[in-house]
Amino acid sequence: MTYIGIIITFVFINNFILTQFLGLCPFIGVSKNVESAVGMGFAVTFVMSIAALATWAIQNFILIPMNIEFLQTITFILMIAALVQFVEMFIQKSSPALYKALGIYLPLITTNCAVLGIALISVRSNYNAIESFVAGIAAGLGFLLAIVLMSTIREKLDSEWVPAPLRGTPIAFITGGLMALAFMAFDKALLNNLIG
Amino acid sequence: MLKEFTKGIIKENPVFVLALGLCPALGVTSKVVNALGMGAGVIFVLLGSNIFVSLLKNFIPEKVRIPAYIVIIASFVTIVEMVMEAFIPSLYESLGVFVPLIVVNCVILGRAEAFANKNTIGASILDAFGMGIGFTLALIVIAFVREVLGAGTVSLVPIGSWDGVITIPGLSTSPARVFSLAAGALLVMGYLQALLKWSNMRKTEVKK
Amino acid sequence: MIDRVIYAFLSVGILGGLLGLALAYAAKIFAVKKDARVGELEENLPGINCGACGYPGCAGYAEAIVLEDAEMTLCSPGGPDVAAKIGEIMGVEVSVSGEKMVAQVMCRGTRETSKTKYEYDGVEDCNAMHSSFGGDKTCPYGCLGLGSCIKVCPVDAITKTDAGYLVIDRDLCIACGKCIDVCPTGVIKMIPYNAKDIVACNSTDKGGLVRKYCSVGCIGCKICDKKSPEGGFVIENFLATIDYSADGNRAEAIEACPAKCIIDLDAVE
Amino acid sequence: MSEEMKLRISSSPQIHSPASTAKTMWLVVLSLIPAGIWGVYAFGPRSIAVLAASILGAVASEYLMGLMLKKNTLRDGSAVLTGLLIGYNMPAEVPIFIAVLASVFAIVVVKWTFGGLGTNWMNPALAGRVFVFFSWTGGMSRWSMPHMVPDTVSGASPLGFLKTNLMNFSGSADGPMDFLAGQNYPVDSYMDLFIGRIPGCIGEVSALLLLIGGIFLIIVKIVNWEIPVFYLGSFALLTWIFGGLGYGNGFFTGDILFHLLTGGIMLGALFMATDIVTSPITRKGMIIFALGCGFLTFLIRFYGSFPEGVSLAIILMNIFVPMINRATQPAKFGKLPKEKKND
Amino acid sequence: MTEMIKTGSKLALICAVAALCLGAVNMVTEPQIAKFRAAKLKAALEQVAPAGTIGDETAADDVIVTSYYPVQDGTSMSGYILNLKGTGYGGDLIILASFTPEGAVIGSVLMEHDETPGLGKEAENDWYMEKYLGYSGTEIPTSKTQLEQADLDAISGATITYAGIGYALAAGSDFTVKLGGK
Repeated sequence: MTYIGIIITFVFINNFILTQFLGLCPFIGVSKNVESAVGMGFAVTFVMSIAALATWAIQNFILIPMNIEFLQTITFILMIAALVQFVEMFIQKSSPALYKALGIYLPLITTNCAVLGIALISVRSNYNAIESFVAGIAAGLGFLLAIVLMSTIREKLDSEWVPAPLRGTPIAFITGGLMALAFMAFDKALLNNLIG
Repeated sequence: MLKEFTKGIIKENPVFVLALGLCPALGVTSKVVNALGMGAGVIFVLLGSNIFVSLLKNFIPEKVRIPAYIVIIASFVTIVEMVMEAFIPSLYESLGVFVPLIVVNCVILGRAEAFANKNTIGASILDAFGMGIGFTLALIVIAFVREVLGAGTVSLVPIGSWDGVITIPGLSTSPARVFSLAAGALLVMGYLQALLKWSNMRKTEVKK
Repeated sequence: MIDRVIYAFLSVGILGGLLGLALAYAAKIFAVKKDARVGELEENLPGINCGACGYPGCAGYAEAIVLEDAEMTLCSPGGPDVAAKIGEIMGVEVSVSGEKMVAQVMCRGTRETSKTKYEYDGVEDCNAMHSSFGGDKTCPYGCLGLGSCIKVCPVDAITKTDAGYLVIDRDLCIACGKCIDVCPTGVIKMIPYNAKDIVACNSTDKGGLVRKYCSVGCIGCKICDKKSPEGGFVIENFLATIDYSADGNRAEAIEACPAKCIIDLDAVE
Repeated sequence: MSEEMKLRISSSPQIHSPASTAKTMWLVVLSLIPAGIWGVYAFGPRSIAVLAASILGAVASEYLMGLMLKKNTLRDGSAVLTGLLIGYNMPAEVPIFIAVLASVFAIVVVKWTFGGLGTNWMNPALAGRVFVFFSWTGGMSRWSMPHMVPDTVSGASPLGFLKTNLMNFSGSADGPMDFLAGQNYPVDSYMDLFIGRIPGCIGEVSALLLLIGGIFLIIVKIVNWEIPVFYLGSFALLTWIFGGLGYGNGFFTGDILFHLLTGGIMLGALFMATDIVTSPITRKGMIIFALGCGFLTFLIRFYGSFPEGVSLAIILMNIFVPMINRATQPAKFGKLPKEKKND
Repeated sequence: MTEMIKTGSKLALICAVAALCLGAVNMVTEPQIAKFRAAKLKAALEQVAPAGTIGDETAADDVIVTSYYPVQDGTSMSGYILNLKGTGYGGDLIILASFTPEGAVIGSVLMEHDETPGLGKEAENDWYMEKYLGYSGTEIPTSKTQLEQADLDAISGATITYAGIGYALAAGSDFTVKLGGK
């Protein structure tokens, strides 16, 4: 599969949030305003691309040669947790400005299932190193797209008369649901017809 | 003491109130039986990780706290995964990618962080049960609504010759399929949350 | 079979060890001297991230106090207790004005009691309406009643009564000031939490004019001051206000006010 | 007091149209009626039942929601319009319950959940249609031929027929018309398409009458010309460039006329994409929005798995509207709070 | 320095012990999982197989056919079972199908898929697959228009899945014919 195919797949067709239910907690939690949504989106994209690469290395250099694939979950998540913490410390030291913009979202990413999700999906799809990396970036961009769109809609809704019981997270979910309904336009067949 | 147990079920319900663990709450809830399986898995993992974290809270160094917790959680998840695949393969197939993702279920890490590493084993066990049951109940409610609307069936655990599926006449022939898909899951979740919020609002109004 | 268990033991153990070492090492070389006081401050701030202090959330405010010498009394939801605590942590005596303040809408005029200039048919938003000739009410100072403040209130303290005017629940209000910022007519004011009575009018027009457009507006007749001299009524620009440092009984003034715009808050709620 | 006539004023975010909401809505309904009459004439009395069911469903939901939230909004006509548009987007053979549920979903979930007219961000009628399309795809794909077409092949709309048959087509054809003729599909001329002698949804088949209604709305300044023109224009351009590829022909051979006259694109571009509430507020924003709709309609119709694409394209672009507004808003709106602090 | 080593070794210890436990559990569950998988494959093979004994799996060099099993009835070839990978609406369709040496479909089972519940997912059922049986080569239906009205209603809306299975089976049929009676 070409890189373009991978990108279209993860940004539109298998958008992590709108079709795969991965990364919903930050999607609902950090989409109240556009600035933080953008920050979170880029932070996730960054971590996902590195994580996809790192876990690919673990899978191919450790787990497969030793025939211990059953340790996939534990090694992947260990790697991701350490990576997130490492990235956080590194950015904090090297670029305080970037840290201010992204930093507060970084700890949230450890428990973002989207990161582990992309690692597992890349492995299951037998991607090579570069494909994994591209898939990580693409899935991150898909997350970025969804969360930024969501935040623009929520900012609009902030100035509207949403009935009281629905205000806050309920309306965010319903908004997400309608977005997902529209995103059903993108499917595997579309990709096949475009590239196939 | 009992409070640690009951708070997770309604007042601090992890899914509806704390909005944690949303991915599995929506991902696996197209069938009630999946919700039951996922709930059981989460209770087991939550129990195991809460016990170990509260036991090891003084042993684990601060700098590697998160990696250490997550390794403990991941071990329990892997055990669940392997046992499920070996002994309940049909359930394993329908839960699919979501079993390993129990690892990143924020409910579990959240409880380890916020509760187990500050409390005794006893309290942690109660907390795990309460949160786990609250999580499972929430999943069952979501799954029930989604399955009835989206497939016109209610699938429970198969017993003996009965396959465990209750078919609702009329609905099952032309169900609103959207509810079994991603869009419907998000909609159902939103309305259920709003319902809970509405009933809470009414309660406080009555008190006034 | 057993060899795989050994592989597992060794590889994951080594991986964990390496990562642990790396993290410990990284923590050392990347160590940023973080003032311990920031964390301590964060713990003592209310944590509702309302933004009333003007900084991005409680964490941002905590950092600003330590690094940028921000004012220590900016946290209005926390009130004097938190300010005192902040002072304690920073080792400075903080003088606080003392009283907890809450917001209140200084108008009880509805479409029934106040004349309107035109029929509004637009978005239900006070600022949108205000941009067309200052709102549909002839009174330019009153509450427009479309509830933009209700929408911005982070704690749902503002409600619209069945009669059509807005009230703020003082027990819920956290004094974040967002409603005051959003209100186009400036009819929402801060009053002390303990304030029992308000003059529910914001109009500084002359009495005769006020009487023409609103039946519950203050006309500046000074009867209140005469009836309850200890009530702290101050009449300026044809509008009575209450100086809450005076604590006299205002029952007689409430009784005597011709427009009935002096409101006993406890009686209303 | 009350007998004195008062000036009606609407505030700035509704700069599209100075007329009052109710008048706008009823005028749109009026301009839609000719196309509907053609639909009823073409597909017979059953289409009346479908239209009635969808309108009643919408009005009843609007009434109940109004009761719950204490707002009486029946007279503004928006519910009738939503119901009518939903009915127009249904095949005449659709099971009645589908038409009703589409309206209920549109009014309850898409509109009132967000607070009623003016607060929804997605076009209710289209979202309702998409909801039932994905829920009951079978029921939503039951077409019948207009009664004046002698041939009684039941089955597909022209676009649906193309979609299913072009996939395993190995011969060559000049374009869609030639292809349909080759497969014995009973459409002879562009005139059939233009007048509406083809199977399709009740209100979408008569391109002619829709066009008349749409031009009327543009003349009375209820809809701006930018959205329909740029929508249809970008779609036509893309169709012309890439539309011929599926028939084994080269670039720049697409059949623009065929694709503009079939499916719901006329209805969509003139009446749905132009919805005041869910389209951008600035001229620049509208153009971006319309170009997006054109591109997505093209993408879904030619490469997606659905024969149509109009409704999905428009609701997809609805998602982007707040972002487009944000990017194209005149500074005045964005800076409102700051200005206020000064005075 | 000692602090660092202490931290590292503590994490190492936790990880190693966790891995050890997992290894132990894996020793118990793995044979069970393998047994189940083999049983599932066997059941599927038996469901589609023509009369005869099923031979060993052979990898195939084909886009759609991933591997095949020859089926021998006594001395004559009674057919082949093919592992097919078609493209459906939601992703790959893994199909196990058997053919006569002449290329006609004998049996077919959808093993793995990602199709929409209620639409393409119906292909899991036997009645769905029956619509392909007995055909060979280009006769295998790939479009709804090749079906009777009654059948059409049953699969309505799942055009892509239907065509996906059809094309995969057609490719399988060609492949079998190429293998011939070998």
